[in-house]
Amino acid sequence: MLNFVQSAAEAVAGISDGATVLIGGFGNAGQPMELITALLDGGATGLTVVNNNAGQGDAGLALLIKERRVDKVICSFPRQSDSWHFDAAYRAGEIELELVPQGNLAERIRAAGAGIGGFFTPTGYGTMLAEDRETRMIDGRGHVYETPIYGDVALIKALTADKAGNLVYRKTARNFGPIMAAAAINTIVQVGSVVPTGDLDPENVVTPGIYVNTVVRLDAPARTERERSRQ
Amino acid sequence: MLNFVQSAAEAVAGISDGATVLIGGFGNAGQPMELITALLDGGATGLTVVNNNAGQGDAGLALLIKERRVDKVICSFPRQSDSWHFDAAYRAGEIELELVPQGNLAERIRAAGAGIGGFFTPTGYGTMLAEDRETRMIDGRGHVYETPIYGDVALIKALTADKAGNLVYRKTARNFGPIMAAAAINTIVQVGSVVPTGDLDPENVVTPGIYVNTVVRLDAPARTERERSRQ
Amino acid sequence: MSKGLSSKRPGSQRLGKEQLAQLVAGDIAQGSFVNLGIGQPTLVSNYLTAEQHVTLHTENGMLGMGPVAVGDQIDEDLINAGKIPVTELPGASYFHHADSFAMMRGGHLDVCVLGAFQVSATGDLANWNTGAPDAIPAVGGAMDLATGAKDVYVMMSLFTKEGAAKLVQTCSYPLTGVGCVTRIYTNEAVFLIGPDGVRVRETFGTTFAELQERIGVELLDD
Amino acid sequence: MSKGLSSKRPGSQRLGKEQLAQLVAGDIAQGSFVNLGIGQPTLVSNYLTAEQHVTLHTENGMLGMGPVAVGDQIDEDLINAGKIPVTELPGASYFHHADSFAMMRGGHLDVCVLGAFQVSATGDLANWNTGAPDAIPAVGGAMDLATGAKDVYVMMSLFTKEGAAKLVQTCSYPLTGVGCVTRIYTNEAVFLIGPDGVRVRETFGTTFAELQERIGVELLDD
Repeated sequence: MLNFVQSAAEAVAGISDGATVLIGGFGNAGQPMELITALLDGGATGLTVVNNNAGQGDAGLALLIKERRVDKVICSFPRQSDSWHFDAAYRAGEIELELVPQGNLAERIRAAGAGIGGFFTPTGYGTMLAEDRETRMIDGRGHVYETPIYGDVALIKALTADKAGNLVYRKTARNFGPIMAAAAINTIVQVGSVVPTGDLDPENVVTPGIYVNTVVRLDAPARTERERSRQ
Repeated sequence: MLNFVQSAAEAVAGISDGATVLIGGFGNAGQPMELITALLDGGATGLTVVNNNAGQGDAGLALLIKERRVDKVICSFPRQSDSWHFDAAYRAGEIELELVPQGNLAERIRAAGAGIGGFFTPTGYGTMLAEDRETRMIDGRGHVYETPIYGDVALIKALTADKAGNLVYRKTARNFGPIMAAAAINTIVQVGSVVPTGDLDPENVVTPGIYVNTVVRLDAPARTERERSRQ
Repeated sequence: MSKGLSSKRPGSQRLGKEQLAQLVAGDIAQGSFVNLGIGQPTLVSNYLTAEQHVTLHTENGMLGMGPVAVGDQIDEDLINAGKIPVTELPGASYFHHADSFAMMRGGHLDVCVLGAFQVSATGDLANWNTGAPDAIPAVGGAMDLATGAKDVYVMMSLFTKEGAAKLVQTCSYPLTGVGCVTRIYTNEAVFLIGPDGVRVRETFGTTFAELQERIGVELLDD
Repeated sequence: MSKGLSSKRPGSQRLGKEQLAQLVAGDIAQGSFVNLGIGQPTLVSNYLTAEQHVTLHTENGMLGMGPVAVGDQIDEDLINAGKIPVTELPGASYFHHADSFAMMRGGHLDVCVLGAFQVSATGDLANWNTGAPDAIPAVGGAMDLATGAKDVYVMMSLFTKEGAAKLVQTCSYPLTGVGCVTRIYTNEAVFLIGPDGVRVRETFGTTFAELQERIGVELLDD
């Protein structure tokens, strides 16, 4: 059931300890920073987080990891110049890493939303990321067996929602949002604006409302300022 | 390489005998009738056709089947009140039928375009359509192994193309177009209008030009009249 | 859940198709996303109220489908899965066939209502093929609907014209899906299929005892 | 194919990075769809001409990517795979991550240009992990790019600072993809990898004989 709430804190209130949380965004584009911050403030722990990265700088996911609220990260690119909180947790053996090629990450999330039980892909075949994995030769080409990544919760960011929960995104901020919305039981979205049902052109809806559970409108944040001031 | 041609005949000129032809449309919506008619006129034979149906009435795919130019149909719903040409060919043993649940048909076409070598789906498990198929229990649920459906050619219909080959569709006429465009080596599109590059909003492009090879603009046909007069 | 029709009325009449459609419509929870199969299930849409906020899905690529189009509303590019011209409601969205079936197959539809030739005591559904040797088979989206929706409701007459029960121990017709049906709405009774067996929720113009006598499946009284 | 640089010039100089980028750019066929990896391959975009009509893909969800954004053009929602703000060209389109990687993995990109630690004689690529025991691994889209594009061009220096050849019989670093590289552009030569082996297309500031002496892979003269 779709509901509209007034704050990020309210939006994430139902997230339990031990939940698998899909977090959208690639770089800052599409990153639901306010929802992540609310998750941090809310106290849920023992989380599995699925994101392209493993946190940057001293904000959002990086702080969740710093505070040891994340037991496991499933991502494609944890190592960055400013991924120091992940790096420290990883080297201390206090976080589990499942490293997944980015296309497999996307396709596995898509599979979860689409009811696909598993699939074969050439990506990763013959590499150490496919060690101990089921493989199959298909038309003479090596393939690796990959399984869906389901979320208990998805935290994503979109540009606009209508009152039916339909979403549109902006430029490359679309990235993981649509597939994560479909892969999670409970999809929570922060948007810049909410418009009446009927204001979005049905041809241009990217995420239909069926995939959305909770919407919170947040004023466009002055993000860089905000992140800095948090420290 | 993208090219714009002046007639449906020119558009389909390169289709060879024995080709696998993906044909878009669900009912009349999105059906590239002029391209199918041109394929009929062009003479290619021994075709494998992938479509949701197996031809209706006395036009398009039904005529291709009537003239025994189709060796095999891969579809979900061949039997209709007006599928008499398919029915006759089938009962005469002169056409092969691969019957596929509609969702498997769509997902297999999508897999071909997306580089997926095969996938497991619950649809069809335990039914006669999965007899002699590989199955697997995944999380306690029976799944059937399905393989991609590649096309040598796709014939589809869109509303508008820009000069970069980007496409937008109209309402439920979108149906199989986007996935067939991605699954075929040679994608041929009939459109109602062609606009300058830059006129389509990049947020609303449904089929990016990378999937399109040939575009032909055809005046919106008075289809019903046309079909009747053909007989 | 059912509105306007009290349960266990052995003296009352068997339901007509419209009454049955009304009963199903009343049972659909507020805010549900629903796919109505071709034929009798389509009637359900006539009894959904605005207050229910039910969103209809059509597998040829649309959410937010409105009533059948009439007159000037008819648009060749806007049809339902039965290829009937329909209309669009505010909040609608369009998507391609793979996305549409992903929605269904990924378990996002709350309810799908289908017709049936037979349903088994464990919820197996047979609704696509009579198995006649000369028939040309056609399956469409039936198997995807049967396996994909969270709840599959079947609407059917309880008996064939020859008097054979269509609720059976094991389907003799070719299956559409295994263990997928959760409810059966018939002209004589509503059945709930669960892990413990087939439960009779309510009867129309008959009694539990009469039903049990005529149906070769062990029934549980509600 | 290569423009402005004649082949086999043993007396001429080794190529600098910009010259190498220019060489690669000139080799990309008109109308191609291309993904340029992070780092050195990005330089190629500076030498693509308008007449080439090359469309750039970025795996975070865009076709028709323009040059790096400067000043007022900078938009947090419009970045490339290296998370650098970029611009949008007419004819661009946006799509989600699964659609973007489907485009790559489905074999729709004509060329992808990547850096490398090592390439083997059979086109195996190692470019994501040095195998150092204390390193935190990160793969990003490298494996998808390596296995998905029709042609994978590698740009790299031919030798490490220690003088070891990076074109090797068998990669010692962990693989990114098997048998995927079709061309290697280096400061000293261009190599074509085909079913018959590794062919030297042209050399810069060196000779075929000198190369063969320094590289432990059997080379074919063009």
